[in-house]
Amino acid sequence: MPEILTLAGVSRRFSGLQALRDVNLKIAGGEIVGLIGPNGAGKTTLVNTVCGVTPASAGTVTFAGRDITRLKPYQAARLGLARTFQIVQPFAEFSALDNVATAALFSRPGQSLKVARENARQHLAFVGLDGQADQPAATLTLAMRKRLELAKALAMSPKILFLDEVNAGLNSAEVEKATALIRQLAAGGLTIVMIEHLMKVVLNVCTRIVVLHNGELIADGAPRNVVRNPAVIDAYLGQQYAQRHAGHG
Amino acid sequence: MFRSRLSRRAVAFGAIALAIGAIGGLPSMASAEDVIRIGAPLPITGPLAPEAIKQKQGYDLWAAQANKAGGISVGGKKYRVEIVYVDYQSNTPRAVQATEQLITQDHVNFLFGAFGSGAAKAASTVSERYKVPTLAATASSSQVYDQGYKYLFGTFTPNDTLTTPLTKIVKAQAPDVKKVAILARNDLFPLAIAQEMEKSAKANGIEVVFFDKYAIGTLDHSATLSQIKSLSPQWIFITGYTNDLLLARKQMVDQQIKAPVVTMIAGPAYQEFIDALGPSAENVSSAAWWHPAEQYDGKDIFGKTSEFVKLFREKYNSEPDYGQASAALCGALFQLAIEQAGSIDRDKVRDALAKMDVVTFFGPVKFGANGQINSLDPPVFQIQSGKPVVVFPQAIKQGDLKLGVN
Amino acid sequence: MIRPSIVLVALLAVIALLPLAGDAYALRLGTIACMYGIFALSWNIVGGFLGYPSFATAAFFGFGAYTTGVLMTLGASLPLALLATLVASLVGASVLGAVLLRLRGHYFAIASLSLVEVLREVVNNATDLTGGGMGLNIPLASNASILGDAIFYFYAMWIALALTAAMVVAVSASKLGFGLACIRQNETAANMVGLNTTLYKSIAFGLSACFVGVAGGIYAVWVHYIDPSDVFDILYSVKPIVMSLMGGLGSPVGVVCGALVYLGLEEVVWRNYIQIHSGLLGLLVVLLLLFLPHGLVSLRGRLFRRGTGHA
Amino acid sequence: MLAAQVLVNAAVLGCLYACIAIGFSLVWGVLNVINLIHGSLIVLGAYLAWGLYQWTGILPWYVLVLTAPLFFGIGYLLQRLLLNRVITAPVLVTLTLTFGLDLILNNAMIYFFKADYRKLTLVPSLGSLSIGGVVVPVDRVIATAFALVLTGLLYLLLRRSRVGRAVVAVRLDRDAAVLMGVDVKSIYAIAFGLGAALAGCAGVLMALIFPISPLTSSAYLGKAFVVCVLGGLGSVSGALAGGVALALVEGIGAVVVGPSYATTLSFLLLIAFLIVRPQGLLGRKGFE
Repeated sequence: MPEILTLAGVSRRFSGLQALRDVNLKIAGGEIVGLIGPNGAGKTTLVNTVCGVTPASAGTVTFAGRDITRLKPYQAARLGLARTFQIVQPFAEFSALDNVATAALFSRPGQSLKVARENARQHLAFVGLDGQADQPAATLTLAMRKRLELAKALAMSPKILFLDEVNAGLNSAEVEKATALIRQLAAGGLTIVMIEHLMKVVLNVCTRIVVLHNGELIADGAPRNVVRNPAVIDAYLGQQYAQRHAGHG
Repeated sequence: MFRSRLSRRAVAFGAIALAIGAIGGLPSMASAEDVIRIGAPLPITGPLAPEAIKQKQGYDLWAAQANKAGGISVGGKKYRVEIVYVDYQSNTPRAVQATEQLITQDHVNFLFGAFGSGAAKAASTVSERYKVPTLAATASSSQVYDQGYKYLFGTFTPNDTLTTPLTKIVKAQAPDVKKVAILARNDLFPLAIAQEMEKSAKANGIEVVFFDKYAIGTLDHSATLSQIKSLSPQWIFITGYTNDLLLARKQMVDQQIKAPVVTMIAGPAYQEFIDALGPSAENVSSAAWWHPAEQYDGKDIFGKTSEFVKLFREKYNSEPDYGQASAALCGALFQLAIEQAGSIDRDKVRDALAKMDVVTFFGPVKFGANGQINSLDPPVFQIQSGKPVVVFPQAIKQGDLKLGVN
Repeated sequence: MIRPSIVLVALLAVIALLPLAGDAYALRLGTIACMYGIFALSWNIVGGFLGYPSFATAAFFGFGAYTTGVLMTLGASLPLALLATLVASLVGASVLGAVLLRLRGHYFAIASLSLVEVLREVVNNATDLTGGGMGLNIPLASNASILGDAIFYFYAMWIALALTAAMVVAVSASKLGFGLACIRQNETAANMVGLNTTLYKSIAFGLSACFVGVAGGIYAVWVHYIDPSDVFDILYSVKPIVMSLMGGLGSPVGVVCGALVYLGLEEVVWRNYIQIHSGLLGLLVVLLLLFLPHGLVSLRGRLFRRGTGHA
Repeated sequence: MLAAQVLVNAAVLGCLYACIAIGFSLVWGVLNVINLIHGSLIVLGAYLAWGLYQWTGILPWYVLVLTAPLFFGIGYLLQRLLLNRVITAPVLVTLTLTFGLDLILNNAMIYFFKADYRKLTLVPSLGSLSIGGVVVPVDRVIATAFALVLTGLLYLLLRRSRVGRAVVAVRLDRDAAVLMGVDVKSIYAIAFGLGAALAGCAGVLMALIFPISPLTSSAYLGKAFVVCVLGGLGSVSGALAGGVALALVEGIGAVVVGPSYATTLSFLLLIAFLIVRPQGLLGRKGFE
């Protein structure tokens, strides 16, 4: 399969802090990549760097054969890079429908508000929010807002979708539901990169796992191989395991 | 619960707004009969507020005096005087609006001009259109009068009548003065005076080694003054409003800047300048359109200059300056013109003003064809022993120009 | 969106009838009312739709007054000068907006406030062109009678108001207005859905400037004389905010009503309390913010909720 | 020589500017409120010093002892009774509210004290020090010294006292401070009170130097704005750095391009700083 996204030697530093260090990564169309690593490893920074929020200090990002390193977020969005946020970012006063309509409206030129709203309705239905279409986003539950976020990203008809902890804060039934949606999207051939802490979900959904630690890429490969990698266990899984125990104690 | 509290607040707010409206909306009670109303647009708030207070004192003094004498007699009938004040907030366009309001809403008979040249000029467009005779107490710029207006008169001679005698007397009594430094507030009157000073200095062979403007609201002159100091001029000439000049003078002392001649316009004419600076005001020279030391025997309601000064002191407990005097003069001139015309008809009073040729406590008053007074010799004076002392013209001279300002 | 714009049109039509009833002074007030309306509506684009606390109105106003004034002293005709002012304000503010609107909250407020100071001082120092502190005299545009003149300037300002209102209604119903609302609610998210926020903000700033500039131009010609501290008066920046807060942020009809009510109060207070009118104005502002933070529109909403429903 | 004099002038003036700005900076930093009444509070402090000197001959620096608690009380009450009601509202609302309060206070001062300019002139005058041809006025040196002492005291208060550390905590992270059991409302009121007290004290010191009138309040406020942005918000050292930077720009600007451009330059610098370096010269999080 052809590569859709390539990161070559990407680094990003914030005054004194090296958030990403020489990251090389190639993602092929249709892959479902799980991006894991401990807190502060640089996962969200990686997504931000690709999407143009915090442009790379060094290195290049190529998307569908085009250098997008210096693009602004809205330009990246229009090329088909969509994302959800770890902390949901709805337009609080807008109805759920209009929230999704914004994505349909602004991600491609020449769209009218009317068409965008119709378009939005389908995506709301897909994530199961058609019942809440006219409700202001501020009044939705967290799980609903997470799904709203997803619908918004989908309304941009993305070529690649970044999901930043869509499951954080959800109960297990809600996680099931979200996972089902992601599987459905993957089945449709969409390329997905997901930041995820729930290993169960990662192992269930992803075709490949990439591990970041201190801004460096320390492992990359098939899920079964990566979870057995000692460096990964040392840096992330072991730690997580230990934390879980500390939590019980 | 929440909503009811909100609407209670709303009602309270509405009630307050209504109350303000209701109290405010009451029409003014004075009847038009037997009263001559003169409108006075003044910058009672905003940066020019201190100047407005002075002008108001002058107007009020005259009105009180005129009413004490039973009013102005017009063909045997006595009319009380009422001055209608409007605040134009030191904003020129607002002065234009205020003037129109005074004419059309308050139905004043005559007008006093707005403060200073800029506002007076702008407002005169309105008064001219409604053909309301207007006396401007504090407009000196000749551009104000060169508009060809028939109803506008002013009691200040042009700006160069202040700087020319100054230069002359400095040249006569301090021939060593070769270099002058001029610092002006970037504002209509202070800048105009500074430009006249520059011209006058050049015409008299005095080198202008420094000419610059400072912005309105400047809080510190130390850098500029240091620069002036390094040029060692013998004459330092600074223009501005009282606050600017207080600050500049204090900083001159702080920086130990000395010169044979230091002139400031218009600060030293004001009592508060002398009060505030104390000894550092000593030997600072200035020029103004009028001075309390003058001695005229006027035919106006105030009579002798000393009489005016006494009345002013009684009422306000301070020395009058040229601004207050000019304002009072404007009232007195209206009174003379109305009595001469024997009518409160605007055109007749206007003609009486145009023909006016009279000696007042302020000096001889005669207006040129453009409406600006042309009969005055503005005095040059200097602060000596904490008092302003006239050093020019010869006729009312009280002392000689002293050199050396420390 | 339909009903409020009908109310707005009706309101404008009523204002337009003023010359039937009033004398020259009433027309002067009417002209100021139109001017305040332009301020409030224009401010509302950045302050209401976009949600940025702009204090730049005085900068636009002074810029417009001086652009028109200088062009007219150079011999341009009034319509040409106003058109040039419109374009210059639109372009100038758009460019500035792209830079200034990168700032948020207090920082933007202060930058826009400083814009007024900077422009005032620039005009003050460009003595050759603007007359500096000596002010600028603008040639008379007409030599009509008192009433004729008053009617002329009233309608000039009214037309500018009508155009502003049309522009604001068009913006609020358009993709641009939708985008501005997105930015107000969540700028990060707006960016991520493909909205060019810099462009939108810059256009909004330009649009909020252009008619204020024109109003400044008409005003300059109307009063014949302008000086920097008069037209770059920071109160011009604050007044539209108070009007909008009075009328209700974001609602075009509300802010126009706010402007009218404000002018009424200002006139009454100014006329009757010579010594303390600015203090009363302050009191009004304080009471308004503490007791009626959502403006007069919220009053109507509460009083008539049962009758009319809510748009 | 001229250069040395201009630099010395700027250093002294810079400390005065810092003194003007520090309370404003504190309030902005802790409450996230731009306190437009700050300028008028300074003027009120100046009137207090002037009045007491006129009537009783008490020297201004003794007046500080009275000013600080008095103005702290005024500020505390203003915050508790008025500002607190809108503290969570958008920037616009708090800004406009303090604007309204400023209109009231300023108008009240014009009404009661008249707009006439007053000057507190010490008799005998303090004179100037001359060191190698560079002249420094003694009253400015005294005011500068007090300004430094005041800022030093504030620094100690914030660093050492319980209340001070709570103020810093609220400034750093409001939510965390709440979790730690800090009573944010009362900290806000204390911070606003401190800001007002600093304004009053600055006014007392400025009375020695500048003419006194309600009309000067906007000039003080303008300086405070620029100083805060240049130096960085809410830090004592930042205010000093900003004050000196501003005074240098004004002083050098006045000599090089002319005094009428000095203000323009400072505001251009302000805008440039806002855009390029909004954290200011010494900007850091946390008020210390």
